[in-house]
Amino acid sequence: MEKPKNSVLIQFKSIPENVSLARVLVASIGAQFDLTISELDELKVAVSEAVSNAMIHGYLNDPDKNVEMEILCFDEKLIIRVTDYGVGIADVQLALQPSYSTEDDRMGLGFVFIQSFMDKMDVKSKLNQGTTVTMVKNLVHQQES
Amino acid sequence: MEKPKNSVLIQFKSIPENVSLARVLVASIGAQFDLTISELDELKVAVSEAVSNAMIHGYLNDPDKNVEMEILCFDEKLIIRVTDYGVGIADVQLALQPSYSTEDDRMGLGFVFIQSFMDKMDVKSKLNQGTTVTMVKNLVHQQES
Amino acid sequence: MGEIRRFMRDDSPVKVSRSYKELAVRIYRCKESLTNKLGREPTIGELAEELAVSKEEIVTSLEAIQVPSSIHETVFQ
Ligand SMILES: Nc1ncnc2c1ncn2[C@@H]1O[C@H](COP(=O)(O)OP(=O)(O)O)[C@@H](O)[C@H]1O
Ligand SMILES: Nc1ncnc2c1ncn2[C@@H]1O[C@H](COP(=O)(O)OP(=O)(O)O)[C@@H](O)[C@H]1O
Ligand SMILES: [Mg+2]
Ligand SMILES: [Mg+2]
Repeated sequence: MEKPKNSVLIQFKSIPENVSLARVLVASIGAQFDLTISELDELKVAVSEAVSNAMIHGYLNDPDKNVEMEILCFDEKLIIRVTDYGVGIADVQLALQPSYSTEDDRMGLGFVFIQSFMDKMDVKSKLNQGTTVTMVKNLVHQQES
Repeated sequence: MEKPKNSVLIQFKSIPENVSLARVLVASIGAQFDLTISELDELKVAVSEAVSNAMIHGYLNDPDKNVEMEILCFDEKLIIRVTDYGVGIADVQLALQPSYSTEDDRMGLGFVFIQSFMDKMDVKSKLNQGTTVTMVKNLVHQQES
Repeated sequence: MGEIRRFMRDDSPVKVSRSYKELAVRIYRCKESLTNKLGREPTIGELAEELAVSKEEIVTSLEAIQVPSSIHETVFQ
């Protein structure tokens, strides 16, 4: 693979404050690429969904577990990878279905949001080993107006 | 040592954009503790100085080297640790002297700023192995008015 | 899928940098008026509440408008 222009790896505790931290981090990367406000909001939503899934589902809200996020910046795209070493997903195809959730009170739209806001999503998971969600955002270099 | 309420570990390439990333990260941790803009600015200056020292002096601006930053949050203080695995400092006592710099065009005030904005600073370094700068900021919990 | 995107998105062509600049101006104005009112500098939380934005947005916009001014940046140029 082509060498990234920038790469950042971050590891943080599985607590709700750190969802915001992950959002700020991705926003400040996004600001470097001067996206539009809507594009940046979409990136932030996708990252929030992946990170909160890792905390809520992967780690069952155990604050002592660590979530990892890796951001790779290329000229034409951003790759963001969120990893937990938690319970894993038994059937990924099923988990991706709109409105499927293993918890009654949840909407089951996290993966749907990620897929609609990012250009590519890939989920790798093994039971009791954890889950990695890889998201790709293409950077369309628009003309300055 | 008492268990931190939050801990974040980040690793990033030694490029100038990532000084801003480190700043924004520490500011967003500071915001969780509801500091003022001036207090955030002081934290950001201290972190900028430590991180840019790692890049400029430790890694001689080699963009492929990685800088590490660890942030530990306790009720009463923040501990921020910046590490590089670069050239190291031959004589730490000397390096800490105000206006001492190994480069002609620099002011040699980085460590002075860190010491004046943070409550504690400690520098551990070994030639050709690298440098770790540990900074502590006490969190004074103000009375609500 | 495209539906959600169309639904959520206002498709404004405004760049992030401009919106952060505008927010930063409001933050500094608000900081001044709150400082006068409280007799001390407001916290980020107080600013966020007054401006009805998240702390997160305040932090990001303050950093985004940062002019390269610190000592280190001159060396990289
Ligand atoms: N990191 C993860 N670890 C374990 N299970 C996960 C993870 N992420 C998602 N899942 C599973 O996939 C389902 C669907 O996720 P999602 O679309 O985000 O909906 P929701 O979070 O509302 O349940 C979750 O209910 C959960 O069972
Ligand atoms: N991470 C580091 N690795 C190697 N040398 C360092 C590092 N940090 C600081 N130094 C040394 O300490 C000196 C003083 O640092 P500082 O007070 O920040 O001043 P300046 O960066 O302007 O030279 C530097 O000139 C350099 O020789
Ligand atoms: Mg979800
Ligand atoms: Mg310096």
